[in-house]
Amino acid sequence: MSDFLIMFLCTLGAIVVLIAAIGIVRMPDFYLQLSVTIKAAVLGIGLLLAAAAIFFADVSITTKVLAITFFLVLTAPVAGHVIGRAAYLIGTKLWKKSVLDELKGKYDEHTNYLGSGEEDK
Amino acid sequence: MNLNNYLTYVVLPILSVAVLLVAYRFFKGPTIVNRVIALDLLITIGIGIITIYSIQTNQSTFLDDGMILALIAFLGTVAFSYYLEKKKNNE
Amino acid sequence: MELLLLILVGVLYATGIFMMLRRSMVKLLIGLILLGNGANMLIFLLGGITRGKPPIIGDADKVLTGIYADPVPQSLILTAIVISFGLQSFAIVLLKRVHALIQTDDLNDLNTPDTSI
Amino acid sequence: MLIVVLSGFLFAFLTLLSGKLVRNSLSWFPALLPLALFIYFMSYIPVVAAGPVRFHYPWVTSMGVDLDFKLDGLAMLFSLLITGIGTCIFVYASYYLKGNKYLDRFFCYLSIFMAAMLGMVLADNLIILFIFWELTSISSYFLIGFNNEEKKSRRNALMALTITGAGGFLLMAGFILIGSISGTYSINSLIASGGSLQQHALYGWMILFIFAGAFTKSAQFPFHFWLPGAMVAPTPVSAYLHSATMVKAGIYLLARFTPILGHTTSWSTTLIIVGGITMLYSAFHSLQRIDLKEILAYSTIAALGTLVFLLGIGTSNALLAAAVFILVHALYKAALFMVAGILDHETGTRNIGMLRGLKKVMWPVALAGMLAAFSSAGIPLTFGFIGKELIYESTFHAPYIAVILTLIALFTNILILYAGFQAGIRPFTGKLSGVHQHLHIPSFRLWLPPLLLALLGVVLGIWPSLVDGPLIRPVYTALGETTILSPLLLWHGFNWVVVLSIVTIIAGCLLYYLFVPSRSYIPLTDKWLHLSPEALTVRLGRAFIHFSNRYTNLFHNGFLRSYVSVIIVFITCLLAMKLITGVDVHFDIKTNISDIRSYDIVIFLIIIAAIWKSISTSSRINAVASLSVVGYCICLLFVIYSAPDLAMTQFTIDTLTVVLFVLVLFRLPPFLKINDRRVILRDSVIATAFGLLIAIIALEVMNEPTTKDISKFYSENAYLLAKGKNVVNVMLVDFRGFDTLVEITVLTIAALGVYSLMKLRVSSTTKE
Amino acid sequence: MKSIILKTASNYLLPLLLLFAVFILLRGHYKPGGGFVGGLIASIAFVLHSFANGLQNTRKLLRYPPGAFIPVGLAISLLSGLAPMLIGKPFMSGEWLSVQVPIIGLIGTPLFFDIGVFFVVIGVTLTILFTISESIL
Amino acid sequence: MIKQFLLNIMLTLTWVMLTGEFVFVNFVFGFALSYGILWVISHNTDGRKYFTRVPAVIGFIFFFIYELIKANLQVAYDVITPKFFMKPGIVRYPLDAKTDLEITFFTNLISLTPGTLILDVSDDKKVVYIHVMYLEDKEVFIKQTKGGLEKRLLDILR
Amino acid sequence: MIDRYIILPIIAQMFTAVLLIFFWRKVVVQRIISVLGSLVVLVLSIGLFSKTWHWGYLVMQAGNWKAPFGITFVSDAFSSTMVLLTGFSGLAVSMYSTVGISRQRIQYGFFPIFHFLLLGLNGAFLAGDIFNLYVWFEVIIISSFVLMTLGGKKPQVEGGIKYVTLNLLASVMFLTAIAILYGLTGSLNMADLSLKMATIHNKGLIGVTGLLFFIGFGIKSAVFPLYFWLPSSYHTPPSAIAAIFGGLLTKVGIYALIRVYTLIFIPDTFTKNIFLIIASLTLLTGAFGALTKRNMRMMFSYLIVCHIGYLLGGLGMYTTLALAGTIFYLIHDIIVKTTLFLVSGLIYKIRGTMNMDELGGLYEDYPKLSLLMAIVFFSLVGIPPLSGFWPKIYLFRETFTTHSWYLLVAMILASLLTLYVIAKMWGDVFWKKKPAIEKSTDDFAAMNWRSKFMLVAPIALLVFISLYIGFCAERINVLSERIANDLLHPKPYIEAVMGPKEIISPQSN
Ligand code: NA
Ligand code: NA
Repeated sequence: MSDFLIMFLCTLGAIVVLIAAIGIVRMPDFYLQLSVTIKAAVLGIGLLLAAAAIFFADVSITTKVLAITFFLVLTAPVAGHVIGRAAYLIGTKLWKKSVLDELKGKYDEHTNYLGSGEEDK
Repeated sequence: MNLNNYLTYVVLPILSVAVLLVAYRFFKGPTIVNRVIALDLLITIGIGIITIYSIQTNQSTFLDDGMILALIAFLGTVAFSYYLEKKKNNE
Repeated sequence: MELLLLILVGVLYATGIFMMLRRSMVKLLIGLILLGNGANMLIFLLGGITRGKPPIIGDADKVLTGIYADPVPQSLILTAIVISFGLQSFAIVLLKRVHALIQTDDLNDLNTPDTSI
Repeated sequence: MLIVVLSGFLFAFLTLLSGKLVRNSLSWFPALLPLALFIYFMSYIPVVAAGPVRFHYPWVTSMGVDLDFKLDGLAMLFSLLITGIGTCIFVYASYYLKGNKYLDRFFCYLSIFMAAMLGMVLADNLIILFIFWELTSISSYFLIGFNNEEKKSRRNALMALTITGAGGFLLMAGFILIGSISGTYSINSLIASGGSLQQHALYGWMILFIFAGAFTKSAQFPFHFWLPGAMVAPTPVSAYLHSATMVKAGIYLLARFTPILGHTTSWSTTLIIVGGITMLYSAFHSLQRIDLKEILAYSTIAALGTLVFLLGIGTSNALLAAAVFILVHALYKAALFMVAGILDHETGTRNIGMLRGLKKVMWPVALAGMLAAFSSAGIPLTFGFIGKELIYESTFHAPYIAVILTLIALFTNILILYAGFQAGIRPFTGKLSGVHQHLHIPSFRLWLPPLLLALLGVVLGIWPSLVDGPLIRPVYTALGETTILSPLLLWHGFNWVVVLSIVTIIAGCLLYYLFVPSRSYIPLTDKWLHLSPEALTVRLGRAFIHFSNRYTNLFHNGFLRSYVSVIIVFITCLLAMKLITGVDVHFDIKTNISDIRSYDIVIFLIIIAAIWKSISTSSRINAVASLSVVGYCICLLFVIYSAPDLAMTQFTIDTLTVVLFVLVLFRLPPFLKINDRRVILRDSVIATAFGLLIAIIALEVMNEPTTKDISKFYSENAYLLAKGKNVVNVMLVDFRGFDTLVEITVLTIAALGVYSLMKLRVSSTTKE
Repeated sequence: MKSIILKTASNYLLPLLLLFAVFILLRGHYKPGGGFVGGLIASIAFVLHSFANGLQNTRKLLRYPPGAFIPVGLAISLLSGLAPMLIGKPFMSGEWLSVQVPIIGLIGTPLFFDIGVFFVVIGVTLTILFTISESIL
Repeated sequence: MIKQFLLNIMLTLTWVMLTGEFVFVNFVFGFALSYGILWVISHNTDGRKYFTRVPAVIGFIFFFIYELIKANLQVAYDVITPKFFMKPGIVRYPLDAKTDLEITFFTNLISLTPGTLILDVSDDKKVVYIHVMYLEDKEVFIKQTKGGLEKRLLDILR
Repeated sequence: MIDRYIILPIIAQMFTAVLLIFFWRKVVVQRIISVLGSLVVLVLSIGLFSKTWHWGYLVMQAGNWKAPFGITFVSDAFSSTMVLLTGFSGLAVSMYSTVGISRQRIQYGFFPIFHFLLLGLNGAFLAGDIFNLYVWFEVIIISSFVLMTLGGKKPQVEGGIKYVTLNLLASVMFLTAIAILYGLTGSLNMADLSLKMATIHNKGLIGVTGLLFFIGFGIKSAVFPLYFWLPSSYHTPPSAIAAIFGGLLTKVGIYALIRVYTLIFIPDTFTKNIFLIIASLTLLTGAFGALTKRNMRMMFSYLIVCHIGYLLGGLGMYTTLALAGTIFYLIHDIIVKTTLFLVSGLIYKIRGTMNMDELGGLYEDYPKLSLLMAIVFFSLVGIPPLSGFWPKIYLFRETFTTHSWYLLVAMILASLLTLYVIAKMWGDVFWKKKPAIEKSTDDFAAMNWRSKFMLVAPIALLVFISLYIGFCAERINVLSERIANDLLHPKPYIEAVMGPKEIISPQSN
């Protein structure tokens, strides 16, 4: 029984990861690629780890698995934020079919100060 | 099909394909930021591979490596972002 | 797998040397790093590779039994990795210092002490 | 005896310590040393006449180098010359260089030289002989360069040192060759093995090495030119080293080796040819000189040539003649040099065109000069006459080409006579020049020494038996001769030899009266100057330096990548040669190998692609990113192949390296865009060859079965003995903990280095 | 890098990573880990902190210059190697107390040796990285 | 004092979980260890109330997992189908969250949800800029997020 | 003979270095600690030497793990001699550095790193484990990197890049060689390796591995054509640093080469010929280079290269006497090269330049110093009976017995050119009148007597040793011959390390 559960979780996780991988290849601009990868990967890896937790069925392993997931959940969005911000700062273009860019012109050219757009009010 | 074979012939190949796709993005770029996220994703998938591998070999020890990867892969991305911002400020 | 590793070792050595033959200091460093990796992989390969059996004695056991990976090359590589980290850091900083002094990455601009008489 | 030999060194040290005293009031004091030694050696004359005296002091016994000394006839003759003439020179110099601020150093060098010379002639061990031989060269260097602030002094001292040094090293090779073949460095023992040495296949090399030493030291053509150059030294030095003693070291050496290696065709022929050429060449050159010392220098070379020539003839007669001529020449040439020195000292010139009639103002000097000149000319009643007779005797009775040899001797003797007269007679005869009217007789310390030597030349000429039995015959014996020859006599009766002597004197006198030395002759030979051995040597030296420059800069050209490629090409060739010649290369894997899984291939492909990217990208940051891909993939390999500790470490370190790079990189300029296809092709070939080679070697090593006792021990005892379960970690902190201790030391140093490299800015005024 | 998100995250990651580092250090004798990796992770924690909060703040946090860890660590390692010599064993002999402590297991000179390594690695890594960061600011 | 104590306990628990040995000695050791670490870093700990509302948290977790799966499916569908349905854009989103911790929590959760990604927070901490994959209407998006994720989050944090 | 004494010089050196870090920035304290530490290490080294002389072989198994399982330290006549010489050179340079190295450099870690370098040297000499040797080599190179670039002046870093690159290449080759050796034998203990060599089937691989070691050590010892880093860099750091580099750094490469080629790999004809050819080319290359340089220290650098040729040549001839000559030369060279660079530093202090065209007049201004320096130069040239002369007797001699004619030619030419360049330099630097180029101030004359003493005393000490080597050559020769004999008959060494039984079962512990 647990073998099937493990297989299922593994397969699911692997597919999520695969979708993320397809996403990073297919998505037309950087921001979309970033969007796709972070969460898919976290979810996918989380599933794989869950499989491992079930497989080993051991408290210390389970805590370890939880810890890894926790770290991923904590760090992945932050990583996405810093690289996304850096990308925007160095002028990485949005996809041509993008509908809106409210960040445009908000960064100070020299200090990278980011305004909230409420300074005028 | 037992678990071991399933992992070997189904799950790991899927992950391998994923890795290859991400690697394709890494090498294609086109810009450094694309590469950085591809790198980040590579490492993340690496954690997945290690996880499966630890199940396959029944060695929970390898999960420790996964833990380290999860913890500090982040630093690489931060460092690259730091570089990009600094470089932009310097130009 | 040994064959692939063998090719990898050869490629690492070859590309390491190739990069050392470039004019840029950064490339030189990259070359040194590749070479270092090559040497580590060589130790790893020649020490004999074993899949999925780390040299860690199980919770219930007192000795390693059956097939297990040779711990010696691992310990050697570990030492070598850490040492190269120290050396590489120094080399990177040296590169930085050279650049600060001479404003160049071009090794061709660094031959005054050699050619003076 | 050891004290006798070393006394000069101790004395040299003493003179340095008491520098001020020696410079001022006690300048005569150093002369006591040679005098005392002279008396000491005199006391040994009766003993030595009976047979050689040997002394033994252990030194570097394990090398076969002991301080062995042998006082035989040859050594005695030279010792007496060294100390006797030394006494004269010391006295002479004490006045000649009066007031010189470096007088103490001068005596220091001179004492060292004397000691070295003594040691050399007394040595009974080849290596000891060589040690003293080199010391004479070195002290000579310091004495030639005594006026060190003059460029010419320095240049000529260097020239002399280089020529004699070159000979010295070859001589050393020769000595060692002889020593290694005969199994001993003892000269005394060598005499017994002389025959076997002469039969040895390397005999030619032995005498070649010996000749190289002898010819350079004794200024034989074509190595003679350093000797005229050495005349820049103060005259006492010229008189002592460069006429009477040091230049005879080569003669001494040849004489010493005559009983060991001599009497063969190659020995004799070489000596006769070299000696003969030297005689003619230098005698002819002495005609063209107007500088007193230069004339004397060339006549010295001629005399040295004569000695070599005589040793080459090698008959009993010739050896006796050589023994006598060594003494004759030393006496008159030292005197002549000292006379020339006095003239220089008093008048300020050595140009013989400007020195006339000086006997009116300095008659004792004139007397010394004339007597010495007579001796050199071989005028009857002088010792020189006896010497000359013996020379003709030996050429005349030479076993082959006697006529030619005699003619050479005749021609040389005529010119030696001419040179002696130019130096010893011309300045004193004729009308005294106005500028020299005010001159007076100089201090006796200047004129007494040459006068004594010149007088001795006459005394011995009249009573040759004074030296014949006690001194000359032991030399003759030491040269290995046993034939009993008639004693030295002033008059042997009228024969062809006497005719030759008369011809020599008449022709020489005619030459002296008819041929007025002048600068105008110099252009005659100037045409050939560029072909002279000196000019050729200088040009060779220049060419050599030019070549050295080209060579040095060819390899050490400042381009790091050229260094790297030379090294890699070298490694590749070396290993390839060894592989091809010595290794059974099989291109298959014989041992068990693990299978390949899908992820293996994927990781492998990605690593290869990342490596390719890191070398081909034109962006530094891309290269760094690719490099980290390589690193992370290697981590995965480490995990897959059971090295979790390694994977952890590699991963953290890779990340830190990225951080480091990133911190450093962003201010660097972009990569240079250099795409010289040929360069890239060449480098690729070099790199590929190297990589391939390493891979092949690795492949062969993999095929080699190994026992793993050591890792087995670790695995079995990590827990039981070292109380750890992670064997790698147990190795790191316990089994091989010392490595780790050293390794953290490396890290520490790296950190300190990074810190100081980034922070330390040495102020520009700081020297070191 | 000025980013509130990064800053906040890193402030919480710092103790977590340090804890993790010590964990990795202490269990090294039984499972993968040890002084090196432990030290490296600890330094990564501080490096991350310095990226987010600026170098000065990290320095303030550390109180002592990172270089100070080096001689301390070296001394610990050296002394733990020397200690067995006091009881007549050769340099670097492993000497263990018989008390068993959880996680750490036995306490012995190799453990202290590894702790020395841990400190040296922290000191070295931080010295290198901080020195470089300072020079480029 | 209290918040530090709590943090300390939390770290101790983490330690025990990490090590997987629920023994008294280990608790003591973990406590001492985290005490040491907190002592080292005590300069920068922001003062903060530490209330946990267990039911809110559980509810929030389920809400979040639901959002996660929903959005993931949406994105996955878009990724694997040949045609793109995306309408991406960067939205300026005014924040209710005030403290750094609130902002960080919020942004992380936003980013974890597929289809949205935080690019940056303005320096005056008043707005965040969010990259949105399916941006039909800006105002609708802001309203949905405010009422959903941000409100629930602030409920449990405040 | 198992003896823990071996470790003491290493520990003392390390202790000194760590203590010095604790006193970071305290210049005066650092000076005192350094000199005292060097003194202590010297005393311990003398003790080690005399113990080793008495017992023959001292062995220490670190961590009490029996060879080949732990890390072994071995002191035989060779290594203890090297440690002793390091002790002398170390003390001299340490004393000299108290005055000769600027305050700023001391504040930024000169002394600790200097002692780490000495530590590395001592460790390398005593290591009985090939990987441990590698690690010690890394200590040596990293500390030499730091010392080389300490101060970061332009020529220093320019030379440093080459120094670092090529030395790193050398370490990679060394590591490669170790990898292959481990792959072949599964062992790292040098004595054990010596035994394991017999079990290798593909004998050619032994030669290949040996050559890899040769390349690694050859780069370090600066033999042709692997020498480039040396003339690129040795003239750039302060003289005290150059002194320890010149005296010991290239020599440790030669030491290791001799060690592996007598203990592990016995050179075949091919290898010997390679050594001989390379030795000859090294002699000539160094001599030619020295001929072209007008900067004193650059000239000295090339002379280092040149004289390495004698050492390699002696190894290439591979007879007892040739090795004895090599060892004798090594002993001489360490002392003299150290002194040489200290002397150059003193001259630099006096005149402020190393360019021979701008130097001059030392003979007149400093007659006593000139005498002292003259002894150094004479020893270097090998003027008999000073130290450099004696080993040449054996080296020349063995060219005859082994028919290595081209080596003889090279040795003679190199000797002659050394004589020439040194005499020329003597003329230019000492005899020539001081050129009227102003700007240079005489730092030396301005010093107080204590500073002068600290500069001159170490030179005098080393000169004294050099004179001792020359005049008491018998002792040195007996030592050299014993070392050569030990090296060519490694069985006692192996037995001392492995215990008398040659085959050790892993369970025996
Ligand atoms: Na190790
Ligand atoms: Na999202």
